Parts: sequence; structure tokens; C-alpha cells
Amino acid sequence: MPATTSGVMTTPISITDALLYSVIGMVVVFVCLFMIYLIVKIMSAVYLAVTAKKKAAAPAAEEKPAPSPAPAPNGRAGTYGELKLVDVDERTAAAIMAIVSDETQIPLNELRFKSIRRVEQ
Amino acid sequence: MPATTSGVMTTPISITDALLYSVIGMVVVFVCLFMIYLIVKIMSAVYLAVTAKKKAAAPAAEEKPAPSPAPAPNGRAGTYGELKLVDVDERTAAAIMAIVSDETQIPLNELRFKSIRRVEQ
Amino acid sequence: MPATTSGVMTTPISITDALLYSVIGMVVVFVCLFMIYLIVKIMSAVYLAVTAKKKAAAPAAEEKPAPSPAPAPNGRAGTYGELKLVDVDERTAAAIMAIVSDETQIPLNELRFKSIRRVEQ
Amino acid sequence: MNIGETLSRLVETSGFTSMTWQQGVMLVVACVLIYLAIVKKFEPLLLLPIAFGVLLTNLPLSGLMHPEFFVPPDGGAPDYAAVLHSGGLLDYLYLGVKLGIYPSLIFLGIGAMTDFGPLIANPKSLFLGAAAQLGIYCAFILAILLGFMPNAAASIGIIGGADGPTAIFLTSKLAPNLLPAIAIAAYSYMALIPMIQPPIMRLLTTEKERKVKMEQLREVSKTEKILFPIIVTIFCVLLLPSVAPLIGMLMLGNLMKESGVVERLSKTVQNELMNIVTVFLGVTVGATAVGSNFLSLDTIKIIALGLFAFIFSTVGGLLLGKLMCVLTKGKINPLIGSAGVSAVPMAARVSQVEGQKADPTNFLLMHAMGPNVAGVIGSAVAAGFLLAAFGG
Amino acid sequence: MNIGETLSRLVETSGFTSMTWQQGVMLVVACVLIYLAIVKKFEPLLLLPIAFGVLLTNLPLSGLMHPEFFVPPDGGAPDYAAVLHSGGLLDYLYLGVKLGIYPSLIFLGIGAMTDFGPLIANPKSLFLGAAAQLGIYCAFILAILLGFMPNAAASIGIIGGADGPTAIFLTSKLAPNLLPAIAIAAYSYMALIPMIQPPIMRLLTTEKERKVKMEQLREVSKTEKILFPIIVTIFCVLLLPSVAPLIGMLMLGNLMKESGVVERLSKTVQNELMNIVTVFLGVTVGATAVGSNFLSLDTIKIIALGLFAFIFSTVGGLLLGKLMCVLTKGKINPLIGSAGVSAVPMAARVSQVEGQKADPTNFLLMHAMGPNVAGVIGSAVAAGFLLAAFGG
Amino acid sequence: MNIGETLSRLVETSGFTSMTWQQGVMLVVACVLIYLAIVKKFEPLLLLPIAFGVLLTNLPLSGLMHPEFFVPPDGGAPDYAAVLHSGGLLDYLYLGVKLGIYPSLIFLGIGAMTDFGPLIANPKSLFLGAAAQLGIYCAFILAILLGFMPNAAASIGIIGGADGPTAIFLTSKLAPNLLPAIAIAAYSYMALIPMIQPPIMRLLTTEKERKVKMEQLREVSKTEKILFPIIVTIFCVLLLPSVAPLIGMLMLGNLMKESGVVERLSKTVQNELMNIVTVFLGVTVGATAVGSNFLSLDTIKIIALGLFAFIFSTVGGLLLGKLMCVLTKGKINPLIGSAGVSAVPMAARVSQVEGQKADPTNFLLMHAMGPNVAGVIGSAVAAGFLLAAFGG
Ligand code: NA
Ligand code: NA
Ligand code: NA
Repeated sequence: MPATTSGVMTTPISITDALLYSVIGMVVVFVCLFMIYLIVKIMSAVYLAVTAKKKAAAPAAEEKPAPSPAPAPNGRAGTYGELKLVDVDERTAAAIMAIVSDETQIPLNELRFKSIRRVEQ
Repeated sequence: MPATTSGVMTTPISITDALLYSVIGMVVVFVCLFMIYLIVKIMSAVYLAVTAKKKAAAPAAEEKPAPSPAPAPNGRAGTYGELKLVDVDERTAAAIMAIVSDETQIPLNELRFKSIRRVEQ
Repeated sequence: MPATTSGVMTTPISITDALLYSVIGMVVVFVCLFMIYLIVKIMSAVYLAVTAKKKAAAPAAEEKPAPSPAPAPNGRAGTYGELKLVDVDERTAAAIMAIVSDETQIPLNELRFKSIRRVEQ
Repeated sequence: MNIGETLSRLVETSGFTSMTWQQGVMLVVACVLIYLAIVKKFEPLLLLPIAFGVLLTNLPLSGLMHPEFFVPPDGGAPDYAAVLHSGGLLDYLYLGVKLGIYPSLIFLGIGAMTDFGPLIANPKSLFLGAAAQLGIYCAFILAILLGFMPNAAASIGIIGGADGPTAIFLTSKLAPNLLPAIAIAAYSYMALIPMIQPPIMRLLTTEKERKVKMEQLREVSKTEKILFPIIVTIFCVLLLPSVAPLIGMLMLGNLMKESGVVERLSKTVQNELMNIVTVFLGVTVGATAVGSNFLSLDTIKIIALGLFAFIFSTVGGLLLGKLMCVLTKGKINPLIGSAGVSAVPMAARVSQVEGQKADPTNFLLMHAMGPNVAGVIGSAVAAGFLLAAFGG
Repeated sequence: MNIGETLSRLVETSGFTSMTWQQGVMLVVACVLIYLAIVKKFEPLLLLPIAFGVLLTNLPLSGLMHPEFFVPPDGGAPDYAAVLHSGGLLDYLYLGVKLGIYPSLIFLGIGAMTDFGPLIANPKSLFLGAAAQLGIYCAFILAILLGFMPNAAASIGIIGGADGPTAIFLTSKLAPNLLPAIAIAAYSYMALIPMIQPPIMRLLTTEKERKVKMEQLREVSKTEKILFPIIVTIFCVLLLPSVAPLIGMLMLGNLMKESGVVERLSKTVQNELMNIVTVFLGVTVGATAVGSNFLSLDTIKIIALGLFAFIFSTVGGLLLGKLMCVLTKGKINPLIGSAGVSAVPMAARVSQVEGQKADPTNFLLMHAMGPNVAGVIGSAVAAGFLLAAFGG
Repeated sequence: MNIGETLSRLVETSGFTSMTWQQGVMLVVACVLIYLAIVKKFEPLLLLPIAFGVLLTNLPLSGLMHPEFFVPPDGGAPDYAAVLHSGGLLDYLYLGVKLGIYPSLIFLGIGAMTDFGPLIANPKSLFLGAAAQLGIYCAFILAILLGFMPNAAASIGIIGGADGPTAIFLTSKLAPNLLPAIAIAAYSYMALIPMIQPPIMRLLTTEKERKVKMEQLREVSKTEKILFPIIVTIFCVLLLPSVAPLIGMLMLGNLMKESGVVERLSKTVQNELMNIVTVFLGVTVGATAVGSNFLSLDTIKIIALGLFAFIFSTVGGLLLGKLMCVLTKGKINPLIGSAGVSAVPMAARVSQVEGQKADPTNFLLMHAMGPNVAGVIGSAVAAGFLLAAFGG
């Protein structure tokens, strides 16, 4: 940044320039987020490939969690999979989560619901 | 504060001046706190008037807490009314509060006593 | 520190000087920690003497904790004595403490074990 | 100085005698803001301190704040020596705003609170988070049309990023004299998201689109979550170095959270550190709102342009959502597009609510969290671009 | 420099060889203060850090603190460049005292801990809180008589405010060289309130007065509690702008608490922020107590005048209490007047204890909390006046 | 500047075009350090922030950090005006390192977490804590032989103190350009203590020695624990004033803990304050690792010398342990000597583990805590000596 480090632009620009700046700006945002998109895609692909290879290489050893297959099909990890629904449909769960978040003023991404279970009265 | 912003007064003053300063100082304190007194008085009067008017305007709607009159006569809000005494006289309660505050080193105005209840042994 | 406050030594020194510096440095460390050693020794001696004198002066008054002699021979105070072992030998206790510290990532000197007790299954 | 002088000086320096009408109006403004913060719960964590800062700075002669030390009338560099020798309490605390420290530290805390899982599970969210920056540039153009200089127009545009710390960061560098108006507009409109967005959402989407159900998000592994902040930092900062303070701190906070090995640090940066910085940031930003400067036509323009920016950001997200709905043959519900404005997590909740109104069994919340957090990155990138373009 | 020089310098720079008798005495003073803080529990939160600061600063050649940078012998402005280039750890931390930041932040925390409810329920308390500042001015006059300059006399007088941060705030501006003596005196006498006040209370009140029972305080609504800090800030700062840093922060903290919408901020300012500031404030205030300056006749005078100030503040509160008892025809117990000195909540507890001694069924605590918190405002206002009068 | 210029400047200022190979290598180094911190759990509390700081500082043109402001090429004083007017986020935060504030505050927190009980119960531990500083001086001599200047050699030697804040404190004063290499080496080897020490311990001790059981430590009274930090501060700082910032703060923290009267302060300094400082310290120390400076033969030498220093500190502790075993006729197990290197409590745990390998009923942990905490004092004293000798 030679010689311009302290100069904020305070001279008027034409409307054409403003439009051009805006287009460039929008392109920069899209390019940057597209780059992240590519990265995430590649990362996920590599990760899945590696995990798959590992699983293939050690089918017996890796199946430690398998012996108990029925009760917890969508396991522990994962963003949405962290939530376990017991006798409750998605709609009710969503409503409960929204209500709790609203009531407690805790942003939804901070709340951790471990499981939502219907309680017989 | 023209031209005097950096000068602390380090020249001697006469005892008469000292007395005068003191009188002015005491007056300033009283004026300022008297002003707060007026404000609080006005604020309380306005508030009570508004509340009374509201109550008059909506006598039925406002009496939601009324249906259960017996158990909690002095309600929730209020500085001293927050404390509910059950089978305990004021004197014992004061003693308990003082002891708890002293033992726990928590200033009394931080402690929240919800209720003090005599426990049969 | 006259006149040298801002000058870090950045000129080469001979290996002899380096050796000498090292010897002096090691001596400084030992002298300083030896001084602390003396202090602790004196402090402990004085403290024990004072405590002993107090105990002698008030043999009856001081024996408040004595009435219940059997169950807690190594009392409350003290660094190591804070831990009470019930039906557990020192070795097991050490292992437990090391494991807990390791698992919880809490440094051992922060952990407070009040007692370790064998639980019958 | 003798007694007589003291008395006359007491009267002279009393605020009652030297109060201007602008200061009086600003006290009313401060009280309105306090009302909005407490009773209407408009982002109170920042609006309450801001409002109190407005109040303090407009009580005459308190000497708590001297905005002129930071933005000298002759347009020169900030006079830090004056701050040190003749500054007031809020001048000292304002250094954290002026030097860009507070917004970065708040991003550190936000990073430690953010879960990028939904974004990693559905990376297409990123496009929605980019499209929803449209309002920034629309407002920028309109501001230029209204006669603002580029630095001011860029600062006004960033309101459309719907991200408080980003707006404060950029404005304190580009147009510090507009800081209070822009900060107040940004936080107020963020609080009004549940009122601003739904009409636009219903206008731009069809009933059928709103009923689209999205398939459950895949699980995201811990490894991906750890790699994400590292790689995003590297590529974003390489592409646009000026974005480093915001993205760098956001991702450091997120890495601390996801790594799982420095929980005590992660907890402190998202709680105590963030709270302390929030109080200082709010009060001092508010304290730059001296009446003579704030009460101008520009402030009204800024407030109008801010709303315009919010609307067009929402529109941008929704339109790309509609396009993606078509392209994916109905796999994406366009309603999640509006969540791309950031305003985490309010905007995502609005998507959820609107989705459920169309079909009570529709569960969009987690899907909307993707564009929502993408919008934070998007706004930061937009701010980086504007800083690089107009910041010199 | 060679080995020989190093060795000789090690000996030269060893504290053993260059210790003065004043420093030796100050080490003893520090140990006495530590004893009072730990064993006698004299306001340990501040006295323990202060005492350790005294200890550190009187170990020769440690270079931790250079009070001369802040109060140059030629009476000029503080030399901040010297602080930055040649300062020690405590010099850097002392900036927060010198610039008035720490006392203001402590008031922020105190505000978030204070309940003005009893004051709002019984606003007459305010007069008691005003009367109990009497000692400030009595001590001021006596200090002038004893030959102190007005700036020093004002700082000594403020000990009678029985409020630590206020005393430190004023003294660091008016007479920084007296800071350690005044701070130590203020905190010590605050700890001694239960011994200082009761004899005066019994001397000045009759048995009958002490037995007066006060009627239960009315309930105070949340709305009133929220309006109170806002309105008080506006009017106090308008009347006396120099009071802004203290009253402004006190009331901001209180507003954060009473609003109920920013609990996480309120919690942090009254806990972590306050604790951090307390440690820094205490250690650095203590560290200004270099022996050659502290061990003077002035310090002894200050300690005597401080006690005098405490006594006359108590007297002031009690006398007005008696007057109000008469005027209200026995509705006010004069014992609550002495609580007006502030020293929250110790002084209010003393009123409660003395009231119960006279009549075991007497419950004065809540009634005494009114004057008690009014005394905090009163001392701040008095400090503002003294700053405006003698601070230039 | 027009659009064309803006576009070309965007490309010019993009990091992709101006990245050097050194910066690329440093990004890899940063990722390796992150891997070590997260997966291998190498002192993650500091290594993770350090690693992220390395990453940020090597992304070109981010302007976050300008080490040249602090260590001007012409060897003059730091240019604080440049920091204030043209600095980046990490420059501002780095002031806490440059001025020695962060390491001192971390020592305050460490003090509040340390129990000197085992040391007081068995003061002979102090000799082991002294002997285990041997590696500092051995590495110093070797560094001189390898051509380092005395200031650099001293900073390298201090790695053998196995104490992070001490190493950072000394290096930031004596050889700030070596700071990142020395900090990374110090924390990495501390994490590797369980691998470095055991072979040396088995090599230097006999089976019989390792089986030595030590008698239970006596109880230590609260009074002794309170007196200890006070007296140690007085005597250490008198003997070696330059040690004051470290020993003073360590002992203040410990006094706050042991006194029991300021628990809220003690809790905050060991948690929130320490966490905040740790993040700032780590990131900014890492950010001094700019590729062109870090990627040099010197760094490799430093890493090798650091290991050498750790080994010889271990040897020093063990040899004195053996001597003391002989002198006390088998009452001291030499294995506790190696704990004298500090690295609390890792090194003490290693002593425990090795002792149990020799005899499963051997319980050395508490006995090793004595030398362990003595080692912290020992390293600080050594740092004070080196600062006095080479710091000018
Ligand atoms: Na956004
Ligand atoms: Na007072
Ligand atoms: Na060591």
C-alpha cells in the first residue's frame, strides 16, 4: 500500500463509478464465498474418501459402535444429528426449539438440545 | 473551562475563604440531593397517578392477580415486600438476615431473601 | 543502573566469560533459593515454637478437636493431610489421583481430594 | 482564583446555563433509545450502552468525550497526545473503537459462539450469504446519488450487512463522524428484522416455494469443523488482506471453540471478554453522537438509506434463493435466502416462522442457519472490499 | 561491560546495599497493612493489594514504579513518553488510576450491585445522605488551618465521604502525591466504622429516639427503579458537570442492573471487570507510597484528619436525623442518619445493630439503606464540587 | 484514485500475488503447530493461539502486525507513535508483551493457582529447584560457542527454565527478534517432558534409588503459607531487583489465594484475567514469527539448543537428587530432582510415574511438587540474573 496508507477517499465520484464499484464489490464477495464453497466441497470429499478408506481398511476394528445398531441410528456427531427425537415429530420439535430459544433469549445456535421426548401425562 | 484546564489550585487560601468554600460545598450537595428528592417525588406521583388511572380504566382486566388474594397479600414487586415472612416475626427475620449477610460476607443489598419460614424440628 | 538502562548487550563475549557468567548465575540462583530455605526453616521453627508455647499455656482450651480422636487422626490442615484414605492404600490413591488429574486435565495441585473411599460393589 | 470566581465559575460551568437546543433534543433521543432497548428489547446488549453514551455526551461540559481529538476539524491525524493529556474517561475507552480493537474482539467472541456446521453440511448456503449483501451496494449507489462522499456512502452501505461490529469497524475507519448514526441504524434495524423481512418474503415467494421441504442436513465431522476456520482464514485473507482483523478473529474464536482443547479460553472470550468490550464499545460509540453533529439531514438520510439497505439485502438473498430453488428442482426453499443478511440468529428464526406459516410441518431453522452464518462472512468480506477501495 | 563489572553491578544493584531506612520502615508498614487486611479483615479486597503495592515499591531498585514520571518534581505535566520507554509494570497499570479510569469502572460495578429501592421508597433519605458529608468540609477547614494547600485539603476532606473510589478519583487529580496516605486512611476507617460510629450514635441520640420504629417502606415499581438512574444522571451532571465520570458510571451500572435486559453485561461489570480493576487499582495506589514521600508529618496529619472527617460526617448525619425525627413527629429514627456516610453496607448494618440494642424488635436495616446509598451520591457530588473548585 | 486504479490495487494488494516462499512455508509451520496443539495436545492453551498468530502474520499485506515498529532495523527504541498511527490489531495487543505486562499477569494467575505447601513442608526441595536450572547456563555457553551474542544466548538458555512466561518475559526484553522461536520451543518441550525426561531419569539413577520411599510430608499451617509469599518477595527482590515483576506478581497471586479473604479477586486472576491475557499473549507472540526472520539457521539452532537445555536441567536436578539421597542416607528419592525443572505439574507427574514403575507402592507426587514449584522460583531468579547481566 505505497503512500496511500492514511488517505480516506473523500472526493466525489460519478454515478457510473459508483455502479462499477458496486459490481466489483459484489463480484469480490461472490468470488470469496465461492472459494470457500470450493474449499468446503474439497474438504468434505477428501474427508469422506479418507474415512471411507479407513473403514474399508479396518472393517472389523472400526465397527465398535455397530454392535448396538438399533437404538441410535444417527449417532452423536453432526450438526443436526446431535438432536435425538423420541416420540416427537420434527414439527413439534422445531416449535419447541423456537419457543425455548425465544423464551430464554438464547440464540438457537447456542442452545444444545440433546433430546426431545414426549412425556405421558 | 477557559484556560484553566490544567491548573490545580496550590496556593494558600485564608480560613475565611475555606469556610466560605465549605458552606458553598455543603449547599451544592444539598441542592443536588434536594433536586433528586424532587425528581423522585414527582416520578412517584406521576407513576402512581398513571397506575391508578390504568387500574380505574381496566378494573376487571387488571385484577388478574386478585383471584388468589389470601396467600400473598404483599405480592412480588417492591423493595422490602420481596421478602415473605412465614411464622417468623420481623425481629427474627432481621437477625437472620444480618447473620447471613455477615457470615457470607455478601452485602445485604445484594442478598435476595425470598422467604423466611420457621421450620418445625 | 546509571546510564545503561536502554543498552542490551549485543557484543560477543569470550567462552571464558560465558563460563564465568554461568558460574555466577548458578551461584546467584543457589544463594537466592538457599536464602528462601533459611527463611522457611526459621519461619517453621518460630511457628512451631509459638504454637507449642500456646499449646503448653492452654492445654485444655486447645484440645477442642481432641474429644473425637479415633476417626480423623491426620486432621484437616496440611498439604498432604487434607486427603483422607478410607479402606484404600496409598498406592491406589496415588493412581486414582494421577488418573483423575490426567483425565480432567486439571493440574494435580489444583485438584482437591477430600477423601478416597473403597466402594463395595 | 477566589471565592467569587469560584461561585461564578460554578454557575458558568453548570450545564443548565450552557445547554444548547441540540443537546436537549439529543437527551430526548437518548431516552427514546433507552426505551427501545428496555421496553421493546431492541438489541439491548448494545443499544442500552449506546443510548447511555448518547445521554452522557450531550450533558454539557462533562468533558467525558472529545470527538474532536479523534476527528480533528482540519482533517488531520487523531491527536493522541491531546487524548492522553486532556481527555475524559470515554476518550480513553474510545481508543478501542478508533484503533479497531473492540469490533475485532467481539468477532473473536462471536466466532467462539458460532457453529459453522450447517454451512459445512450445505455449502450452497454461501451463495445466499453472498447475494444477501446486495443491499450494501444498492445503498452505496443511492448514497452517492444523494451526494455523500464515497467514504461516507460505503459506511452507510455497510448497514445492509446487518452486522453491528462490522459496521462499526468500517465506519470508524472510513467516516468516524457518521459512526453513531450508522451504529444506531444498524442495531435498530437488526432488532426490527422480524418486522422488515416477512412482508418482502411473502411478496417475492410463491406459496408453493414457501412450502418446499428441505432434506435433513448431513452430519459434519469434528475434523471438518476444525479445518474450516483455518482454511477460510487463509484463503479469505489472501484474497482480501484488509479483511484480516475481522475474519482472522472470527475464525480464531471458532477454532478455539471447535478444537475442544482450550475450553477455558473459548469460554472467557465469548463471555467476560465480550461483555466488557461490549459495554465499552456501546458507551463510546454512543458518546460520539454530539448533538451539533448528529442532528443533521445526513442522519435522516442515513436512517432512510439503512432501511433501504436492509430491504435490498433481503431481496438479494430471496432472489438467489428462488433461482437456486429452480436450479435444484425444488430442493431449496427460497425463504432461507433472506437469512443470508446475517443478523444471527434472528433472520434464521424469521425463515423458520415463515416456513411454518406456509406449512406447519416445515422445519427450516437449521437450513437457514447456513446462509445466516455465511452472511457474517459475506458482510466482513464486503467491508474488507470497501476498506480497500476507499480507505486508502 | 565485562565479568568484573557485572559482578560489581550485581552487588551495586542488590537492594541490600542501597536500602534506605525509610524503605525499611515502609516494609514494616506494608506488613502491618497485610496483617490488618488478612487477620483483622479491614476491607481486604483493596487493602491487601494496596499493602502489597507498598511492599513492592519500597524494595529498592526494582524499577516497578516511578511515581516521579506522573508527578514530575518541577510540577509539569506527566511524562507519558518516559512511562512508555522506561516505565515498569506498575507504571503501566497506574495509568488507569492517573487517567481516572479505574475508579469510574469500579463505580460501574458498584452501580450494578446497588439497589436504590429503599431510597426511592423514602426519598427523605437523601437529606441524610447530604448531611453526612459534613465531615468532608470540616476536615477541609481543619486541613487549611494545619497549613495544607487547598488541593491537598480537599483531598484530605474527601476521606470523610467514606467512599474509596471517590477518594482515589479526586486525590489522583488534585494531590497525587498524597494518594497512598488518603487511600489507606479511607479504607482503614471504612473498616473501622463499627468501632467509630456506635459511641457517637449513643452520645448524640436519646434512648427514646433510638427506640423509634419506622413504618414499613412502600413497594417500589420496576419502572421507578429504571427511571431513577436516568433522571439522576441528567440532573446531577447538568448541575455539576465534573461529577460525570463517577455518577455517570454509577448510574449506567445501575441502569444495566435494573433494566433486566442486559444481565450478562451487568454480571460481568460487577464481578470480573470489577475484580480485575480492583487488583490493578490497589497494587498501583499502594505502589505510589514510596518511603521518602510517605513517611512525613503530613501522613500523620492526614490520618488524624481522616478520623476527624469520619466522626463529623457521622455527626452530620445524626444531627439531621434528630431534626427530621422532630419534624416528622417521631417517624424517623435518627440512627439511620449515621448510615448516610456511605461505607455501604457496613454503616447501615451499624444502624440496625444499634437500633436493636435499644429495642430488640426494631428493624432499621432497610430504612438505613436509603441514606446509605444516598451517601454514595452525596460523596460523589462533594467530590465533583471540590474538583470544580480546586481542580482548575 | 479511479476504478481502474482500484481494480489494479485490489490485484496488487491481494495476498496471492505478493506471497513469498517463506510465508508459504510459515503457513505450513502454523498448520503443523495447530496439529500439535489440537491432536497431540501440546500445551494447547498457548500453542493454539501462538500457531494462529503465526498463520495470521504470514498472510501477506494483512497489516495486522508490524514487528519492525518494535525492533527497528537501526536498533533504536520502539517507535510507539508508529504503532498508534499505523499499527494493526496485533501491534496494539503486542504492547502487553513488549512492556512485559502479559507475562507478569500470567504469573499473577499462576501464583493464585500454586500451592507452596509441599515446598514449605520440605524446604530442601529448593536446592533441587536450583540445580534444575543447570540447563539454562549449559545452553547459554553452547549458544555463545555457536556464535550467538550474549543477549540472544541468554534468551536461548532460558528455554531450559521450562517456564513459558519467564522465557517470554526475558526474551521480549533481551532478544525480541528470537521471541517466536524461543516461545514455541519452550512450550513444545514442556509438552514433551513425559518423553524427554524418563530415559534420562532411568540412565542416571539406580533401581535402588528409584525405589526409595519418602516419609510423609508434615502438615503446613495456614500462617506459614501466608508468610511464605511475603518473605520470599522481600528477600528475592532485595537480592535481585530485576526479578521483581515475575516474583512480585507470582507471590501477590499466591498471597491472595492463601489469605482466604479476597477469594473473588483470586478467582478472577486465575481464570478470566489469565485467559484473556493468554489469548493476547499467544496470538501476538506467534505473530512476531514473520517468515523472513523465522526461517533461518538460528531457529534450527534454537530448537536444538532448547532440547539441550531441557536435558541438562533434568540432569542437574537428578544429580543433586542423587547427592542429597547419599547425604540424607536414603531419605530422598533422586527421581524428584527432575521435577525441579518446573513445567508444573507435568514434571512432578513424571517423577510419580517413574517412581511407581520401580515400586508400585511408591508415592512421590507430593514430594515432587516441592522441587516443581521451587523450579518456578529458580527459573525466575535465573531470568532476573540474565536480565541484570545482559539487559543493561
Ligand atoms: Na451480512
Ligand atoms: Na459518603
Ligand atoms: Na524452572
